[in-house]
Amino acid sequence: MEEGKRLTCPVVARTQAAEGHVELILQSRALARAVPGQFAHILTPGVLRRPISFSRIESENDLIGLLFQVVGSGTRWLAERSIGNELDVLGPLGNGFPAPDPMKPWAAVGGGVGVPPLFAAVQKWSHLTGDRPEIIIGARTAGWVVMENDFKELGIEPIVTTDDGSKGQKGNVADPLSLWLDNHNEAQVYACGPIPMLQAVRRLSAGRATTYLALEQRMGCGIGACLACVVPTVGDFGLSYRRVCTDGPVFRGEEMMW
Amino acid sequence: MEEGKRLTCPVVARTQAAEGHVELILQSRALARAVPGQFAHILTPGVLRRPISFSRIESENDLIGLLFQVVGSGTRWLAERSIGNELDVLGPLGNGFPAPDPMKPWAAVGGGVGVPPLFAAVQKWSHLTGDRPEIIIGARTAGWVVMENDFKELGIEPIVTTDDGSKGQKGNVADPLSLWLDNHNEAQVYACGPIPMLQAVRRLSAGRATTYLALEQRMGCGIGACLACVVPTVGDFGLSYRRVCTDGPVFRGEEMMW
Amino acid sequence: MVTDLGIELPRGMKLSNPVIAASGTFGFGSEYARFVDIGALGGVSVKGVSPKPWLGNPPPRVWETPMGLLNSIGLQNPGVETFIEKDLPLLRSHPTKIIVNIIGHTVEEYRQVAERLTNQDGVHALEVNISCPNIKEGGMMFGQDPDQAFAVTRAVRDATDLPLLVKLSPNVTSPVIIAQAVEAAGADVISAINTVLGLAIDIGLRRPALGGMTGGLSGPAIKPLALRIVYEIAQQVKIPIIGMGGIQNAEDVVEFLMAGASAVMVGTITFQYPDRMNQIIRELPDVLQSCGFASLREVVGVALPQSQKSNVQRAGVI
Amino acid sequence: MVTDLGIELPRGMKLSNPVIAASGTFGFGSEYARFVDIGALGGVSVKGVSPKPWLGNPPPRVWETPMGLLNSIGLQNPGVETFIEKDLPLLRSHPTKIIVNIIGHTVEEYRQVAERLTNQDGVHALEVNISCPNIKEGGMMFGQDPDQAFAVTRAVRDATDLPLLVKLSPNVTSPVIIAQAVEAAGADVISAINTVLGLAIDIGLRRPALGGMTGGLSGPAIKPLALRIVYEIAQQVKIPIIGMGGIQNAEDVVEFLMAGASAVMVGTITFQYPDRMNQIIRELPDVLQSCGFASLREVVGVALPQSQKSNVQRAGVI
Ligand SMILES: Cc1cc2nc3c(=O)[nH]c(=O)nc-3n(C[C@H](O)[C@H](O)[C@H](O)COP(=O)(O)OP(=O)(O)OC[C@H]3O[C@@H](n4cnc5c(N)ncnc54)[C@H](O)[C@@H]3O)c2cc1C
Ligand SMILES: Cc1cc2nc3c(=O)[nH]c(=O)nc-3n(C[C@H](O)[C@H](O)[C@H](O)COP(=O)(O)OP(=O)(O)OC[C@H]3O[C@@H](n4cnc5c(N)ncnc54)[C@H](O)[C@@H]3O)c2cc1C
Ligand SMILES: Cc1cc2nc3c(=O)[nH]c(=O)nc-3n(C[C@H](O)[C@H](O)[C@H](O)COP(=O)(O)O)c2cc1C
Ligand SMILES: Cc1cc2nc3c(=O)[nH]c(=O)nc-3n(C[C@H](O)[C@H](O)[C@H](O)COP(=O)(O)O)c2cc1C
Ligand code: FES
Ligand code: FES
Repeated sequence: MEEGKRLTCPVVARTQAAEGHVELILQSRALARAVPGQFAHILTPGVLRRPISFSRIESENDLIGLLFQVVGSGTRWLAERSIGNELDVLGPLGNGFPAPDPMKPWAAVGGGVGVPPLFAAVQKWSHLTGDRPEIIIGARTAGWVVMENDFKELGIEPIVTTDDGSKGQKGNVADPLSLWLDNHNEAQVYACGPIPMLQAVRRLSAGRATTYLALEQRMGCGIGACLACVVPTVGDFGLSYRRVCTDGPVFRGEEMMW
Repeated sequence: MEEGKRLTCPVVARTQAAEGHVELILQSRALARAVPGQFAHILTPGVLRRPISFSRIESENDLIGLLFQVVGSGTRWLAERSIGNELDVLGPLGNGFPAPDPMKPWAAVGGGVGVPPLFAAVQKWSHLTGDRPEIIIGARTAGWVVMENDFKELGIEPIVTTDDGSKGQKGNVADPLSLWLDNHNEAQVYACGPIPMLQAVRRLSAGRATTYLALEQRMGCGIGACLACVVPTVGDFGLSYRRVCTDGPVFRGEEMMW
Repeated sequence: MVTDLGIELPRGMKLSNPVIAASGTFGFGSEYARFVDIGALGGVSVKGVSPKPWLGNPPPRVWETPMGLLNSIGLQNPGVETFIEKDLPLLRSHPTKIIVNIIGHTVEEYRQVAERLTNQDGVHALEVNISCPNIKEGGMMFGQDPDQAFAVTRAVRDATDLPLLVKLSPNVTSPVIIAQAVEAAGADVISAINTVLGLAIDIGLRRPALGGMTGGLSGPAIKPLALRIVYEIAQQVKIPIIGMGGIQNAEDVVEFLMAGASAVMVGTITFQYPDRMNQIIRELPDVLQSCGFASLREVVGVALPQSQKSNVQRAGVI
Repeated sequence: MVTDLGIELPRGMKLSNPVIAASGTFGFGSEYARFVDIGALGGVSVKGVSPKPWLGNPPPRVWETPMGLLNSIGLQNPGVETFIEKDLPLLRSHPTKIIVNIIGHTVEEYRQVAERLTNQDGVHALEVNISCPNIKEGGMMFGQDPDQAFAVTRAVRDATDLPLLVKLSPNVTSPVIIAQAVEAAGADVISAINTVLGLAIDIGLRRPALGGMTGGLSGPAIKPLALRIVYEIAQQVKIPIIGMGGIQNAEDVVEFLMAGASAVMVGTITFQYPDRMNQIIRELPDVLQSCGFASLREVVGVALPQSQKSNVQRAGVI
């Protein structure tokens, strides 16, 4: 995997990805060699950098995407960047998803801003697998569904769920995933989203599919030095806290202790 | 004197007044009713507002000037404002200079960014006095002399001094002031600048002229509530700390206890 | 929607809302009258008042730090007689609660000024300042030792039947021990916190930036420290707490309430935004609403460890 | 022009310059190797190490505050044996001074880990952490009481002849009393300060934001508090002080030196700007020059009250 560096990357495009969601496209040769699931740790005016996953990775033209929801001061500042502004980025960081096993059925399940890293994975690997991957994307409400069209442009029709039923199936991603798992054996499930969603994915997949979960945690350094970004995992002697920034963000479902 | 208010004032012009010195012209009916020597307390990104005197007051067209040296974060931010930006200002604040006695000789002595409030005074009152006022302006070096041309445009040739002799007389404002005082009786001297300069003005004028000194002090509220901005003055029972923001900025020389 | 922001503190002290101007940042009230709707505030705590006039510390008296403000005013004030004669009449014309912050060099001075202010028309409560870091004798000294904190509080308690706030210093190993001492001595309310003892160096002048050398740090920088102290005290005393330190907006107020404060004071931000307290009061109902609360009462202490919440609810006469 | 930034601390510990990476913010050193020129640093203080592995506190472990950072790591570490086996070899490949920050639940644990690290190739000094606010037993407890601070320091002193730094807590009424206790117990250097005990509330979740509830505040917000403590201690102890808390740039370093510190540590800012320490070291000569100093030695303690300067000069083996 590419070793992260400190980079200065120009913004070359900016789109309103959904209500309160922005996607910035950065030009960077180094970042464009990232693996889906890796992230950038971005300097914003606060005391800490902000971690954002790559929403797309186009190594042919040295472009990557950052798709984020505006939730606080850092993402608000990021959303105000425009073409020509430069971002100070550490990246690519962390361990991304493994390439899917081409012989096994593959599903990608994303909730909210968990969708972007899955799109990057599907964009990179969907041609590898015999069947196209099953894509299930959930959001709170219709206005917050992201990257649906990007999947369509890859020729894949995602299943969309919304909590309030304003788009796609009413409910969350668990129902369609459960259905899919019933019909696929020895499957592999890639997921990213809120913890309760990931817990559901793990529970549903247990004994039926290998799960790779991309986690979030509040970070300090982003590079493994401060032990801020830990999540509870199963260690040799019980609970063991491991770092999202360098041991993850992608963990296997059975590694998690929740 | 005009009661200060909280105002939002657009920047209508910006000029590079000297090396590292900027003058902003704001449009504001309320500020343009200020008395020379009063100041504006300006919101900048820091925790405190920044006090700046009015460098010119043009009540006919509702314009005032703020001429400042870039010395830190607040003035740097102010220097980056451009036409159309708005400033959040409390003002006009403080007690300005009294109108000069038209019957008495008048000198205005300014050092560095002490010059602007004196220009505002001369601009307003120079036609009142029989003789034109004597203007003495000092600076560290030639590049930092401010408002010389503004005085010339009023038809007054200022005496310029610089510490390094790079412009005008080498030395400080004390020598020309001393000379002038030797030739004028019952004079009135208006001064603004660094403390050592004001002390020299007071010493030279003692017994010969009435002095009005415009002082600076680090401020909190700017409106008399916090007692931050005090200077040592002669009180009924000895030392008494009085507020630059509301008891000043203009004090009579003999009021000071230094 | 929370429509009633009113709270009731001990001895029948009713505030229209929980937002009070912090002592020393709001003068004697009238200075800010043309910038602020004083009548809409929950209360005003005036600048510290002593029996005789105090000179205060040499300037400079303020210095900006990262998201903070160091001050070394040294409690310059005209003395209680001038306050009663000149400032109180102006102040009491506003329909708000007036809390007089009191200060002395000795226990006896605290007692004197408390006595003098009792039964003055317009004085609704006293706030005993045992935590000013900017004076050599008195002030913080009393707030750093539980026995002395007890002694001052008891002396003032004996001198007045006004609601008694005691304002604590953060510059101690255990704020809880001081809080318990003043509770035992008869304080009705704890104000927490006063400023944090700090220093800045003017590297150009090669000396401390403030005339008084060290100073008191206020502003957003100290908010986490202030919240921690409120949270600790709320678990160990039964009387209500007025929280303060770095409040900038209605969300910050909610943090203090959740940590166990029944009301708040707002100081340094007023220098930047004179009308911010009014704005906070206007926005508080919406913020409470968006956090899912139906009344102010429910919020107080909700972030405390489970077993402690009842304490606050008992205390919370709100 | 100041060209020599070298300083010498007691027991012959020579640093190429006074800028050291602060414990806990720089891991075991090698994590930052590709972002920082580690060899150019005055030293590196590694993450706190205990005799056995520690689990640390539940997440979330960090929270941003106005110009500050709250953390509740809880000293997760792999234990001294793994440190010696895995981390030390990588770290000692860099030509800098390695300071190992040590921690224990009991005096005996501090002694054990100190003993184990003595005579390890590449360990140049120990920093006794008696000030971590994030663990229930040990840590700050020892740093809040002069007798316990003395006991820990003495036990470690007896176990090692390495240069001994003792890191103090700001969360005390009198840092001077603790400083004097550790000086009397044989500390060679005082590190001041560790983080300030603080709290934040996640108002959406209605609970403390950190998994460990309270946390330690670092970053620019605490600089005035840190400077005040250095300034107080420098007037009352003779051993050198390494100052820290909120340093962002070379000017901040000069403030600490003027307040009486002989060297500094830099922590939180590294998260934003990994190479900021390198930049500070490059810029320090110019800043000293522009303040009119010809050597580092002249700067130390220059802002202290006149009578105290000699103390520091005596202490300042720089
Ligand atoms: C590996 C990783 C990948 C991520 N990828 C994306 C993405 O692709 N798109 C996206 O919208 N969001 C993503 N997030 C979440 C994103 O980091 C936060 O939304 C963002 O940091 C919020 O910053 P803020 O200043 O706007 O919010 P504030 O609440 O003001 O931030 C305050 C502090 O909390 C931290 N923080 C707040 N929310 C989170 C969170 N959910 N996870 C981690 N730290 C948080 C911030 O980084 C900051 O330090 C990712 C997080 C991680 C750890
Ligand atoms: C009544 C009055 C009128 C003034 N008029 C002018 C003017 O017309 N032109 C001009 O260039 N300057 C003037 N000054 C000085 C001006 O206020 C400061 O230069 C400015 O505040 C510096 O801010 P900063 O953020 O750039 O500097 P910083 O050093 O970063 O400021 C830090 C803090 O110190 C305060 N401060 C720094 N220097 C001074 C100072 N000399 N006086 C008061 N506070 C200071 C700042 O306001 C701020 O609170 C005046 C000051 C006063 C009190
Ligand atoms: C300039 C200034 C003067 C102060 N004077 C007093 C005072 O006289 N009495 C007092 O109890 N507190 C005084 N304080 C402390 C404040 O009341 C308050 O406790 C502190 O500033 C924290 O709140 P803040 O961060 O909102 O300002 C003063 C604070 C400042 C900034
Ligand atoms: C995430 C984090 C972890 C820390 N861990 C330790 C530690 O293990 N041992 C220690 O003595 N100090 C530790 N500290 C305190 C720092 O070493 C330093 O004293 C403090 O952060 C102040 O400096 P700063 O403001 O430059 O960060 C830690 C600080 C942070 C932010
Ligand atoms: S963020 Fe520092 S170890 Fe992960
Ligand atoms: S600045 Fe507050 S009284 Fe003058």
